[in-house]
Amino acid sequence: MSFLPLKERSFTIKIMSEKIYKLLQQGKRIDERSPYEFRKITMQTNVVEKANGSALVSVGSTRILTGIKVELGTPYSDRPNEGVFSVNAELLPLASKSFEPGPPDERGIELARVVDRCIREGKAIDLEKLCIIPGKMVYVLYIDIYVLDYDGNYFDPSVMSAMAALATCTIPKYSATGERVEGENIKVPIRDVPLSATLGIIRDRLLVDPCLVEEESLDTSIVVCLDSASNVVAIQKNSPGHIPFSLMESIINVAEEQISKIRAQFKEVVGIG
Amino acid sequence: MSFLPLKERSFTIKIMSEKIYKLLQQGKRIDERSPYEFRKITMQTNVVEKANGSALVSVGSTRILTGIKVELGTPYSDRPNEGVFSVNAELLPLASKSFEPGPPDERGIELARVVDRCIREGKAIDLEKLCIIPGKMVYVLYIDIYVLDYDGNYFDPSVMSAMAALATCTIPKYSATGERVEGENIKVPIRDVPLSATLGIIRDRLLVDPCLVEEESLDTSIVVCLDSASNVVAIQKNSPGHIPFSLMESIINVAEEQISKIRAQFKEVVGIG
Amino acid sequence: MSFLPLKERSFTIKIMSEKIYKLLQQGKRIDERSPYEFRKITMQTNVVEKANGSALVSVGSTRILTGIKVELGTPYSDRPNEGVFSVNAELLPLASKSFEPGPPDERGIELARVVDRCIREGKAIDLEKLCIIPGKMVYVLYIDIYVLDYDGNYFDPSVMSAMAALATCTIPKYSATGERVEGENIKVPIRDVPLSATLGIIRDRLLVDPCLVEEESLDTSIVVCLDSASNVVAIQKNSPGHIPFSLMESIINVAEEQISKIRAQFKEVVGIG
Amino acid sequence: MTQVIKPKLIDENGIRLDGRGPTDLRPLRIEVSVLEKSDGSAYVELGKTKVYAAVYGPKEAHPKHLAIPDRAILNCRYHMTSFSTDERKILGMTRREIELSKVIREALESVVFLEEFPRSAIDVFVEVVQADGGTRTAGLTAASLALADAGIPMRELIAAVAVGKVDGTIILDPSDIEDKYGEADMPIGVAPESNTIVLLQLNGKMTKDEFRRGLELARVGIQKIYQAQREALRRKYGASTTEV
Amino acid sequence: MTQVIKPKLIDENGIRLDGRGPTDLRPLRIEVSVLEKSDGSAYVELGKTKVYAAVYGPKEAHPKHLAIPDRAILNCRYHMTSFSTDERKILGMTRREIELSKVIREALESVVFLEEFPRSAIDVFVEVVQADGGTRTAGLTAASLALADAGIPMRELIAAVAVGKVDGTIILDPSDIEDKYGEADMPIGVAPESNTIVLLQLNGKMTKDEFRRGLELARVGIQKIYQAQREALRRKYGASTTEV
Amino acid sequence: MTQVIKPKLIDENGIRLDGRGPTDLRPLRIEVSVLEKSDGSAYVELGKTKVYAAVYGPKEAHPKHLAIPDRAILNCRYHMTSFSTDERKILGMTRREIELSKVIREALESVVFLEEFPRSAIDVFVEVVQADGGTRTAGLTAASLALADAGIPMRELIAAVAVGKVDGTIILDPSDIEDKYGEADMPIGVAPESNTIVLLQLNGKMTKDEFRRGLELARVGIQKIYQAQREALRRKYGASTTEV
Repeated sequence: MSFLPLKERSFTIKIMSEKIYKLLQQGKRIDERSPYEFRKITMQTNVVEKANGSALVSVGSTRILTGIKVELGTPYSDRPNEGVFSVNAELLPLASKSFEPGPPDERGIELARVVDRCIREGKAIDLEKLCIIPGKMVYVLYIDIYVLDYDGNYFDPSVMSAMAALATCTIPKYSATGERVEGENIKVPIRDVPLSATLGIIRDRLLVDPCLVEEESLDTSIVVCLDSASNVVAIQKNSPGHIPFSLMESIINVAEEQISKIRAQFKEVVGIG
Repeated sequence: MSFLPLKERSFTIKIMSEKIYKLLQQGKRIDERSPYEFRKITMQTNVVEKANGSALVSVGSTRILTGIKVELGTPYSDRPNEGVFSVNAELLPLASKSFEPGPPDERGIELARVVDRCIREGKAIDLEKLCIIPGKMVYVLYIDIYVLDYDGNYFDPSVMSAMAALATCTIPKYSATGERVEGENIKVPIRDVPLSATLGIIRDRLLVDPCLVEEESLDTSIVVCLDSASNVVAIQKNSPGHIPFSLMESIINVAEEQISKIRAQFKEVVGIG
Repeated sequence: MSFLPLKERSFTIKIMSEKIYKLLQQGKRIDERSPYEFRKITMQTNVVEKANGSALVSVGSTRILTGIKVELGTPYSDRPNEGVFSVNAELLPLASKSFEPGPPDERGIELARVVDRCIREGKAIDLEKLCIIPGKMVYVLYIDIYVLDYDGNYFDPSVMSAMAALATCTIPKYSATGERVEGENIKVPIRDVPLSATLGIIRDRLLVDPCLVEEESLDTSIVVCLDSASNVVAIQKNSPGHIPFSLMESIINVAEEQISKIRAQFKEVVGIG
Repeated sequence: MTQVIKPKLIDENGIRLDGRGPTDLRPLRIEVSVLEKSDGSAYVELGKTKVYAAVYGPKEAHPKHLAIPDRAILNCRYHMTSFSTDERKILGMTRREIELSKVIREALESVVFLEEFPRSAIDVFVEVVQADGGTRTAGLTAASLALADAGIPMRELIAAVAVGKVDGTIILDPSDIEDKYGEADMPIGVAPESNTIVLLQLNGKMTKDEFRRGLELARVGIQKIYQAQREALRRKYGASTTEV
Repeated sequence: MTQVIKPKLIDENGIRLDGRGPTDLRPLRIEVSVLEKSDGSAYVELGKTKVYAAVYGPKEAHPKHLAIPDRAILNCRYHMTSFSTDERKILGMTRREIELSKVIREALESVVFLEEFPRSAIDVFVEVVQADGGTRTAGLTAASLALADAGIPMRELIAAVAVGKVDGTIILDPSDIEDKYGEADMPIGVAPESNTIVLLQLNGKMTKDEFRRGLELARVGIQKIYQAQREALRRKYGASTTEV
Repeated sequence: MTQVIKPKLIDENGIRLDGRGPTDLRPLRIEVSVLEKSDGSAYVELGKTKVYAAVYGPKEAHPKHLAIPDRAILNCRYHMTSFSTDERKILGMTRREIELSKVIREALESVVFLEEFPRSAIDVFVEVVQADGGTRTAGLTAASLALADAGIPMRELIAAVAVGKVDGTIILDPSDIEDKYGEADMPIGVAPESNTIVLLQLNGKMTKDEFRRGLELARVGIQKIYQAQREALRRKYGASTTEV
C-alpha cells in the first residue's frame, strides 16, 4: 500500500519553499548553482571486478553504484530471439536516514522501473545480439542499482550509472551451439544511450537536479528521459503536486539542454553516447 | 498465529445480542426478515470476459466476484488421470473496514479452504474429464474469489459464485495428443452443485444468512454444505462459542430447506443445479 | 537487521553476575553444579517413526528434538559425487517466552549454521556414499532441529541430537541405476561424531553448559566443537562481550575434557561415537 | 507414476487395519506439566499421533494496540514439525495450519474466562511432533489441559476427537490412512460438562443419518478422552483439581 | 514458440481495430456509491476496462507513529484481480501495482485538503476487475469520485485518460492490444478546473512534437471524462454537488 | 559438469597464489567520512574486498517498545550487493548475512558505551561492494571506524582479520579462493588495547596446536590493521583523535 512518507512539518517546508522560489526569481539556488545547472558529475567504470560491468556515478553527494551480472537463461516465449534484462534498485539504509532496511519499497521499485523503461524504450541494447540459441538460450543481464549516498535526485545518476555499466560490460562469448568460447568475451551491444534529467517545479519556476533540501520543498518534480536523437522515451512525474500545462514546453526544452551536456560528459568518460 | 480480532466492546454486543434474541422469539429480525429467510440473492455470470468463467453474486449488500483462469499443467502424482483445481479467496480491503491489505489472513484462508472442500467433497467437477494426457498434461483451474462488499456471511455467496463461475466456464479444447484444437472450446464438466447455508445461533434460536450486525452479536455460527441429494459434504463451525448438541438436528434441517430454495434460483439463473 | 534483544535491566543482571562469579571462585554454581559439570544429559533415538531418523536430547530442562527426512535430489554442480544435507533450526515459541512465532530469527539461523559447520567441517557424514548416480541423483538429508524447552545452552544438545539422529537414520536403498531396491534400507554412513561444549566466561572464570539464568549473566560465551581426534572443527563466540586472549588455552582444554565425557555417553546410547 | 489403489480399510469381521473395531480409540497417553519453561503444558499421544501444547500468560498484550479493554486476547498457533508427516512438510505455516490455528483458538475461547484479564494476552502453542490422524483434536485436547496447567480459569475442559466414515462404516478416531482413503472425516471438540460443541468440521460426504450417528459416536469417544484428561490432572495435582 | 507478429492497429481509413477513430474514447460508464460498506465508492467502465474504487476515512491513523501532526496521511492501493488480465496475474502485489499505487496516491494528494484532518488517515482502494488498457487512469478517475462520494473535501476532481502512439498515429485511450503493440503509452491525470497535470508517465518513444500533440489530445479526452464524472455525481446527488 | 579440482594454493617456496607469503596481509586502504549523509562512515579495501560502513544515531528507538530503559540498542546489518560475489547473490538477506550481522553487532556492543544513550538506537550498516574473502572482518573494522567517525563513545576501536589454514599452512588474511579450497577459516575481531577477543568463529579443521598458532598470527595482523585505522582517523581528524 502506498502511503505518504513522514516529512518535516508543512510550515518549515513552506518557509524553505518560499526561500527557494525567491532565489529562483533572482536566478539563484540555495547551493550557489544557477537554476539550470547540475551539481558536479563524476563517473567511474569497472569499479567492481567481480561484476561483468559496473559504474559508480556521483551527482554532488548523491552516489550510485550499478553492477551487472550476466547469466544464461531462456528468452520470453513471445520474444524468442532476444536476450533478457532486468533492473533492480535498492535504496540502501547506508545512504539516508529515510531509507529502511528490507525489500525495496515503492521508491526503490519506481526507480528500478523508470530506469528499466529508459533502457527498454530508449532501445539502448540490441537485445537480438544477446540471443545465443533462439527460443532456448540467451544472455540474461541483471542490472542492479544501489544508492550509496543520497542527497536528492537519484534518478539521473542511476540512469547514467546503468548506461555506463552496460556500455563497459564484458560477457563470456558463447557459440551458436551454446558452447563457451574459452578466453573470448563480447561487449554488450549498445544501440543508443538514453539519459535523463530531473526537473523541480515551484509555482511557475523550474530548476534541474534538485538536492535533498530542494527536493523536500518543491511543489512537484518530473523525470524526463531522452534518447540521443532527443526523442522522449520515458517520463515520470515522481512526486505529488500540480504541473501547469503551460510549463510542459519549457520542461522538455530544459531537459533536452541538460541532457546534451550530460551526454557530452558521458561520451568523454565512457567512450560512447 | 491466530488471534482474536478486535471487536466492539462486549457490552454493546451483549445489548444487540439480547435485542436480536428477543426479536427471534417473536419470529422477527432486525432487518425485517423472518429467522429462516435469506436476504435478496442476485447472480450474474460471465461478468469478466478475460476470465474463462466468472460470476458476481450478491446476498443483500454482500457481494462476491469469482473468476476462473484455466492453464495447462501436470497432475498430482497420485492422481495422474485427474485435472487440478485450486481455490483462493481475498477479503479485499475495499469491502470492509475490518479487512486489511496484504496476503490473505486466517479468515480468507478459511473461506478458500471451505469452498474448496464444498467443491471437492461435493464432487462438483468431473476431474477425470479435465485430464488431457494421463500423468502429463491436465487442465488446471484457478478459482479466485474476491469479496467486494461485506455485510456479513461471505461463505454462502462465495460457494454460489464459485459454482456459477464453474458451471459457465469455457476452456480451450485440447486433443488427446496435447494439441490445441483451434476454435473449439469445452465446458467444465459439472457433476453436482454443492451449495451452502450459514446459520447463526443465539442460545436456543437459529437464524440463517446473518447480516454483519447480527454476525457480530451471535453466540456462534456454522456453515453447512449439501450436495443435490442432500448429503452433507462440508461443515465448518466458523466462530467461537458453543452449539448445544440438541440443536444439531434443527441445524441440518434448516440448512436443507434453505439450500433447496437457493438451488432453485441457481438452476434458474445458471441452467443447472 | 540484527538487534539487541530486550533483557532484564542491567543492574539485576549485574547482581546475578556478581553472585555467580563469587560462587565460581568457590568452585560452585547456582544450581549446585561444579564449574566444569554439565547438567544431566538424556538421549533417546527413533522417537518419531515417520522421520528417517530422530533423536530427543535433554540437557537439564533444555530439550531438543531433531528429525531427518531423506529425499532424492540432484547434487551441487561442483560436487557431483556427493549427497547433500541441509540443517534448519527452529526456536519454537513453546520453548520459551523469549521465542516468537514466525520464520527463524538470527538466533535460530545461527544455531542451524553452527550445527551445519560441526557436521560439515567435522566430516561427520561420508557424503560420497550418499551419491546414487553421479551428477544426477543423490540423497538429500533435511536435518531439522526443534527447541522444545529452553533453559539455556541449545547448542550442545542440538549437536548431540543431530548426530544421534544421523547415526540412527535409515534410508531406502537405491541401485546404481536409480531404482528403489524394495524392502532394503541403508544407514547414513557416519565417518566421525563431532560434538560441542559451550563455555561461559565471567571475568577470568569459566563454566560449562550455562543454564538460562547463568546465560543471561555471563560476560560472554563460546561454543567449541571437536571431532573424535580432538581437532577443532567449529568455534562460535555467540554473544557480546570480551574474551581475554589469555583464557583461550583453558577454553580449549576444558572443552576437550567435557566433550570426551559427552562422547562416552553418546557412544553408550547410540552405539558409535 | 501409477494411480494409487485404495486399500481395504475394514475387513469382513469389521476389523480395521490396525486391529481396532469401528468404535475403538487408539492407545491414549496424556501428561500435563511436561515442559519446564512454559506456564502450562501437556502432551497427548493417540496411537502414533504425538502432540505437545504449551501456554504462556496471561501477560501484557503486545503490540499494545491489539489489547482489548475488557478482556484478554487469546493467540493460538497450531504447527507441525517438518518430519511429522509422510511427505516432508515445508517450513513455515501452511494454509492448513493457519486454518486449524483458527478453529482451535475459537474452541478454546469458548471456555476460557477471558474477561478476567483485560488488556492481557494468553498464548497457546500446539506442536505436532508426529501426525497420524486426529492432530487438531489431539492438539485441542492438549491445549485445554495446558491452559488448566497454567492456572487459567476456564468454564470447563475441552475434549476432542474425530469420527470418520470408511468403507461405508462410521468409525471413531480415524488414523491417517483411514482419513486419506476414507469417505469422510469429522473432527469434533466438546465441552463435556455443558454437552456443547465448540469445534466442528466435516470434510467428506455423509448422509444426514450417517452424520447423526457420527455425532453420537463422537460423544462416546469424548467421554473416554475426558476421563483420561481428568486422570492426567489428578496424577499431577491430586483429586481436587479435576474440578477445574 | 514463434515470434508474435504485430497486428495492424489502424487501417488505411484511420479506423482502429475496435472501430474507433484515433481521437475516440471507448464507451464510458461511471457510477458512484456502488459499494455499501465503504465511506465512498465509484465504478468506472471504459470499454472492457472495469475498475472499482472505495474510500475509508478520515479515520485514526494506525499504527500511531505513522500519523502526521498537521495533516492526514493518504494511503492508496491499486490492485488487480488475478483474472483481470490475459495471462493470470499472480496473487499479491506486483512491482507494477506498487508503482501505480504510488503515482495514483500522489495524484490524489494534489487535490485533497489533507490539512483538514491532522493525525488522520484516508484509505483509497482501487480494484481492477478487468484490465483492457487505461486501468491506472480509470482507477484514478474512479478514486477521485470515491473521495467525493465519501465527502472528503477536495480542491477539485481529477479526470484521467491515456494517449498513445500506434502505427505512427497519436490516439486517445489505447486499448490493451494497442498498448502492447503500439509505440508509446502516456497516461495523464488532470485537475481540469486548474488545468494542471497531477499524473504523468510516458512509456515508449515519441518525438517532441508527438509528445506535444499527445498532451493536446489528452485534454480533449479529459473533458469528456470530466463531463461523465459530473453527470454521475449529479445522478447521485443532484445538480449542486458537481461543484466539489 | 565435472568435479572441481582444488588448485595448489601455496607453492614450494611458500608463496601464495597472489604472491604473498603466509603471514602477509593484502594491500590495505582505509578511509573515514566517505559518505555524506550518514552520521559516520568508513571504507575498507583489503585486496579486492571492498566494504563500506555507515552509522546513524544515537536516535530515538523505533518502534518504541524496542527501546531499553537503561541503554541504547545497537542495530546492525551486514549486506552484500548482488554482484559482490562470483555467483550472483540473491536480493534480500541470506542466512549467512543474517548470522554475520549478529556476530558483528555483538562485537561492536562489546566496545560501545551503550549506557550513555538510554532509550536510543544506533544503526550500523555494513555494505559489501566486493567480496574476496575477509568481508566480515573488513566490515567490522570499517564499522568500528564509522562509529568513531559518528562520535559515538567507545572503550576502544576494534580491528579484525581472518586467519586460515591452506595446504597445511597457517596463513594470514585468506582470499576468497584460499577460503574456498583451504582447510579452515578463522575470523577474529580484537579490541587491541585490552587485548581481548570480541569476535571469533572457526569454520574448518585445525589441530589444537594449529589453532594456537592461528591465534598468534591473527594478533600480528590485527596490529597492522589497527595501525592503519589510527592513521585513517589521524588523516581525517588530526593526531589527537586517535585516542578514542
